[in-house]
Amino acid sequence: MTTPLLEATATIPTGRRRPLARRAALLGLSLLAAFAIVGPLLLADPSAQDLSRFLEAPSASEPLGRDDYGRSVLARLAHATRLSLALSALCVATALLLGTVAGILSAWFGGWIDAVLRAVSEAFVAVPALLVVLLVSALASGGSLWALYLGLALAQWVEYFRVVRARSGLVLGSPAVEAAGLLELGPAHVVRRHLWPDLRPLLGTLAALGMVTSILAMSTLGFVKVGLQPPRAELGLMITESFPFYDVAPWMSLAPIAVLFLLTVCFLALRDSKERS
Amino acid sequence: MRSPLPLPTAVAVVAALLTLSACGSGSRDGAAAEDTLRIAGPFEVHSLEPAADGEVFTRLQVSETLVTSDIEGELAPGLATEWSSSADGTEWSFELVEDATFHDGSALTPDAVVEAVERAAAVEASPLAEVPIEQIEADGSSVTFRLSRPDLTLPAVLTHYSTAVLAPAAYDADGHVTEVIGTGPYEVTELELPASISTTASPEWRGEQPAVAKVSFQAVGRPESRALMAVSDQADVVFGLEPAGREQVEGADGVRMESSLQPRTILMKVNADHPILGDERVRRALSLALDRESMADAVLREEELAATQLLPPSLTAWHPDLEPLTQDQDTARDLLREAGWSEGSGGVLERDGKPLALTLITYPDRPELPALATAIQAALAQVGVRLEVEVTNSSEIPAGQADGTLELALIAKHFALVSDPLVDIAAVFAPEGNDWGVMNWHDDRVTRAIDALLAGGSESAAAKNRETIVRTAHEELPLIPVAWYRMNAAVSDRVEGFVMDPLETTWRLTDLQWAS
Amino acid sequence: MTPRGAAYAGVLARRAAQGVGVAGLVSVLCFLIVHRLPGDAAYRIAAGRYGYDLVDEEAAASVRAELGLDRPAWQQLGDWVLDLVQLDLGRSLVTSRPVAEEVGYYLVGTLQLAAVALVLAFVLGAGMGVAAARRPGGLVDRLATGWVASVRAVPPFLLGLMLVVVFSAQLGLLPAVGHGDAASLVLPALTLGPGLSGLVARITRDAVVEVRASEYVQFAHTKGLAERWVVLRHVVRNAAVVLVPYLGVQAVILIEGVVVVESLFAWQGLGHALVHAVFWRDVPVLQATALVLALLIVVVNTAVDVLVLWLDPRPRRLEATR
Amino acid sequence: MTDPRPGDDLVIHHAVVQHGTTTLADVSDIRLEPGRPLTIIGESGSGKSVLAHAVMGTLPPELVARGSMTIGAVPFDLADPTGRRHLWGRSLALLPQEPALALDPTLRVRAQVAEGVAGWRPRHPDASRMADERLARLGLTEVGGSYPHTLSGGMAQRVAYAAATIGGARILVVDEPSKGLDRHSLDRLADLLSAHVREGGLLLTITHDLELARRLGGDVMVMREAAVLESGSAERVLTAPQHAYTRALLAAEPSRWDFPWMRGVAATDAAAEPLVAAESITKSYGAAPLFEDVSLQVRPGERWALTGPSGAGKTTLGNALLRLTSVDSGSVAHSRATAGGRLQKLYQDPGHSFPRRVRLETAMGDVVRRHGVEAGRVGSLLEKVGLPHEILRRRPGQVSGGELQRIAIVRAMLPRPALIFADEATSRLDLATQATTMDILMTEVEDNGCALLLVTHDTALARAVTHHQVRLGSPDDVDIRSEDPVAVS
Repeated sequence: MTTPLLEATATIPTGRRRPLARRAALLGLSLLAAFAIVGPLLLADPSAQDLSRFLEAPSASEPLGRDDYGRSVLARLAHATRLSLALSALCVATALLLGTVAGILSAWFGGWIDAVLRAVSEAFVAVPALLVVLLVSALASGGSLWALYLGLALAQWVEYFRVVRARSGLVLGSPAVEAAGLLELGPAHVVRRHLWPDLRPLLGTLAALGMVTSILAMSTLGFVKVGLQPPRAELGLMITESFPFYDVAPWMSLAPIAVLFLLTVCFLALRDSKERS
Repeated sequence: MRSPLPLPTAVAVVAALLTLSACGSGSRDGAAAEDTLRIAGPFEVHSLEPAADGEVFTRLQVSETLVTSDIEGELAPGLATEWSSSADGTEWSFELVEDATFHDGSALTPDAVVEAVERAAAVEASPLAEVPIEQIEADGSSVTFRLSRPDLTLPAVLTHYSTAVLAPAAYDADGHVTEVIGTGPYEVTELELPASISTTASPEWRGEQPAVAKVSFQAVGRPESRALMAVSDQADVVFGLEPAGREQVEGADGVRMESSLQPRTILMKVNADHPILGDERVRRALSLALDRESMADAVLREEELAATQLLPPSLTAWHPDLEPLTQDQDTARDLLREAGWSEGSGGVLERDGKPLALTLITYPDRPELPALATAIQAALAQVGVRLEVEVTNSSEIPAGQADGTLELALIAKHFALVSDPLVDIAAVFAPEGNDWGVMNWHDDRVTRAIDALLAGGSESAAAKNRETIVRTAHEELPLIPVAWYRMNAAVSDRVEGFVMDPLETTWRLTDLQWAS
Repeated sequence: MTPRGAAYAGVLARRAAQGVGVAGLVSVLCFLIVHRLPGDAAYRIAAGRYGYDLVDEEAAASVRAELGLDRPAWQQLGDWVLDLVQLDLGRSLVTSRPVAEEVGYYLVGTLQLAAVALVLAFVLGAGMGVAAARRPGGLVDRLATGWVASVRAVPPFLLGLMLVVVFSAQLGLLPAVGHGDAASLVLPALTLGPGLSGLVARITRDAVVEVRASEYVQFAHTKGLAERWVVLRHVVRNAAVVLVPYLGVQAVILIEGVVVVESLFAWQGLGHALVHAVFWRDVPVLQATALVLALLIVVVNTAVDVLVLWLDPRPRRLEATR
Repeated sequence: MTDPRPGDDLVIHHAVVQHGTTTLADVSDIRLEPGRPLTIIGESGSGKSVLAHAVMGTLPPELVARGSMTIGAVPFDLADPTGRRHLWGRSLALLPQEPALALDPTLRVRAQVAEGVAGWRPRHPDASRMADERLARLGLTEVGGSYPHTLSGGMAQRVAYAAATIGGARILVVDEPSKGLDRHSLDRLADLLSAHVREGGLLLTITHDLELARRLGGDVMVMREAAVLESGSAERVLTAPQHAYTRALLAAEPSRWDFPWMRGVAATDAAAEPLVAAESITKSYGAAPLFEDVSLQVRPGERWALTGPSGAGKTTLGNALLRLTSVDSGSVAHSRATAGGRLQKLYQDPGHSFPRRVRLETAMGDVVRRHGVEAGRVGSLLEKVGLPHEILRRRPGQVSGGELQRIAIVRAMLPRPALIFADEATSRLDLATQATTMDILMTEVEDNGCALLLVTHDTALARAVTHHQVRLGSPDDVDIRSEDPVAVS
């Protein structure tokens, strides 16, 4: 009930916050990040093969067993997690920066700047993201991470642009900014006190979702074997490579699946708790 | 307002849809179980042209070539019952089989053969383009080829699928094939490019009607999917399984693995003019670094496939007694040191401050190749060689050869595209190099031996020449053999009489019987 | 013209302009990028035509000569645009078949799969959303929230693999791969549908909660209107105003998402065509596929705009729905 | 269950509404008779709306009602909201507040009215005809095929009235009908409601608008903090109130104001350079002109009001005068005296005029720094408007509307403005709060010799505060007149 009928009760908090879910998500992400940072330093070379020990079952020295080339699944997992986290963070950061700056420019200046940026974004919207990623990664063949990074970032910036532009338009058109104009407080004030505080939580939510999207997109590209080259360890690639062995060596499949699921669920929980608070 | 579809209705629609599809599957499988042989293979069919994706139609026994090969790889009559050459080997005559009829009911005429063969000769990718043909003539019931110089390999070349004979009605005005009208025991009933073909026994077939009357072929790209089809009875014959899939099949009931050694070798093609690889010692070191048995065991799941020399033992004539290629990392390191490479940073050898880094190109069309490349990468790292593996389109290999940028390529080279390996070996060791053979390497002994073989001669001289070729290649390693190749198929117990043709000229569907 | 008629015309004109613009952009971009791609196109095309290990220098040379690949890029682009204006998409460089025929075939495959998956997602998602909205914060709502998060966290290919393992390998109920018959459509659709249903459920739930709490629904109740008419006349329609644009977005995601599923299930669709065309440098097919994909997105967005306009007569600043 | 018969009374024996442990309404023995309307007045939060919804059975689920009422001889348990559902539309009807929100934006007006017909189902044979007749009787012949967004506030109110009463309900509960309506529309509504009573209907009206209560007559009940303070005939309660709160409420009506700043005669200097000079300005919204060819000059110290019904373009005109919005033709000139942030604006919703997620002191700090406000001025101004300094530690959402508007006044005063534009600045406040806030604003205006531009739909307020009024009706009907405030009072 949104009517003023409840004016009297408006001060009584109704929505439940979820600090528990948020804390669990943060804990999970910190653990994964620690694994991704420390793991590659401590563990064996992820591409070191020991062909005589292929598909070795988990043991005390190799807690996750070995894959079909006798490589350490744990070491590969650590590298894959690091790659997923780092590359996704980079893609999200780039897309966020690009989209936010363009969105604010568009909303602030309007006119031809807005028209041009909007036209570009509309074109990007209608060009399938898949095509962008495919073409860009084909453009830089040889499995360079740059292509993957560029492709994913390019496919995502529009999202930030549209949201930021719409939101900034609302904020900049608000009485608060009009009042700031009448008080001649200047653009720095508008950005610091109006735009940024308003956009920050929104961007946080979007970035958490963007991480999920990027991680999933990377693993999916790994699955269709676009963008990455062996022996690079990547979660999607690991899942795909391990699939034929799902019945003889389930540890190979379960480990990357668990990490992938944990990563996305933690980011989603973080997003949800942000939205609710 | 007209209210949108109410939820219950929508639920009902989808439920109905799903049920319908389930029923559909039931009926289809039921029909299939009765009389259709279901084949699944990795390669898609994008074109009906014999020179492009023609092999699938010869394998399905829809179209036929003048000459074919038997299970031993020896030449056998196809559309031609017999053939002979003039004394100087420049004029070949092929006598056509009687009463052969195209699936559209028209009779096979020498003119139709000439038309088809001329089309093949015009396509650069066909081996026939290499044959020095001056003229092809229809002559009563035979076809005569006139050559500008003698070529003993012509009958073998005519086993190639690009020379398959289609009816004149198969072509449109521009010469594109619109329909595959062949002379084989099966005719195409349904065709959905790129993935599925259905055939049925043709009433026009001149021979005995085959026991298996209906055949369907489906192209399935992912090897793990194919393995699933094999074990869950969704296909009767499945080609191209990965080791993991083979294990699944071996562990499953009602389906078995069939295999035969193919005249194919997985090998590293080397740019012999490369500043690093031009040194024979480096090539030998690379070869010595490889633990072929373990690689074959881990990747191909069969230790015996580790290549001990260039050509597999199944090509008896081309498999002389040679010192087998083995792993010896110490010798490999010594050789590299001799060649001027010394310890560098990060475990990679260096010479004049430059690391020993090489790039290996391979392609994903055969799933073993990227896997073996990964294994090679790891093995070379152990002797201090940094190998970048680039999995890309196979055409990068000839392109890299053309512009000289190629360093190493891991390829699976078939040595009997036509039934006589000599044709391919002559091409592979051509002194000017070959896109799927040597690069910037030639040896006069080898060239002479090949010329002598092509010119014909006594069998003892030929055996000597063959050994010269193989031995020289074995010592100088312009091509570094890695593994031989076993072609395999998962075959359902519903089917009996399955025979694996190592040359894959046909799938010999006419020999199959339904298990009683 | 009535104001609403004008509004429809405006939407169509705007979208048509966008379609033309996007078509031009996509064609030129594809062309330029393909021309900048590493590797010699003639070799790639020859490999596509004659088999991956039969391509050689002579074959590439003959392809180059036949297709005029040695002409300047602008000439090739110009030819293509000229043909396009005459609605001729040309012939595939690899298969020599008419592009329109090939792309049309793949388009049908994609649309079949997308339509079934979308219906599935809608039924599953909307049903769950409506159920969750009955008692916000209740058990069903929390279960639905869990579902939304789970399906968002699992990439489609993983879901597909799991479905294949269960239904095809273990139970043997459904074919793992295939194209063309209804049975082979089930697993791909089941792979795509649930993933999309998450967002649909979430949007539906929020929209229905919001609409149910609205004063016009409250007023409809106190007017004495029976509950089911309140739901059908007011709740469904107003929730649809919120939901339809998201369904549009879903359809667009779906069209893109099918590539993975196509690969997994050997389903013949546009994604499949796209990957092959890039791999083989089949420029006409690539351009046509990209064009079709882009126009499909424009068409979906147009449909969404028109539908929203029909559902909701209020004037608004028309933003693109995605 | 038997349905109530015509002529029955409605008696609320006892009614308690609670949210958790907070009691929102607690009343007993309220009688509603045919022919005698009952109006409950009081400030927001007094529990009057909650009571109305408790009677209807439309309380949100988080509110719990207890008690009983009878309609004629039929008893109803207030704790059971479903027990009265079958009465809705046929015996018991609610005219909701904000009719613009109560009409489904996606349906045509006729369909929404027709839905109220008893036993409506799709393709009901008579519903559409009955709806058209009903609309015609309310003077709304043309609007049947229109969508709600095309209606004015008054028209939407009458459509909602048609939809609520077409089912034949005798008991009509009217919830805050004055929201967003100008006097004229409110008068028309009052006529409709009176007609309903004359025809033997029962009427329960919830309002904070004393003028409406006066016009409806009958009985009046004053509520505050969940309880009834006094009740009696409208005539008595509204002219001779007994309770101090009622007296304060009545005194808060602008027409009864008596503040020191009202006494000064308009200090206009016709020779002074105008702060703002508009020269035949015109502005359209889409194809419909808002105002045309308006010329206006505001000189230092002058107090101007822009009045008119909602949607007449008065805020747009105000914004045009401040050059916050562009005009289609004509020009607006500002004098040098207005430079440097000396034109200030107060907003209808002060919550929207501060940065939402920033502490008030941070936002104020920026103004202090920018305008070099001397130390202590913020503190002394806050003291003058009766707010503690600590209130600035909060964010805008944590401060009540009345307090926030006072903080907005403080902020507007910091640059020592030459002109303040108050855009419906008190229209969302209770009468008492409105009086306090206006007093604070006008005291500052008076002390600083500042000019005032007041936009309001309340003509009484305009007359109480300003010397010059511009009335915007239809675009060709702009009526500018100056009144001598002394002469008026």
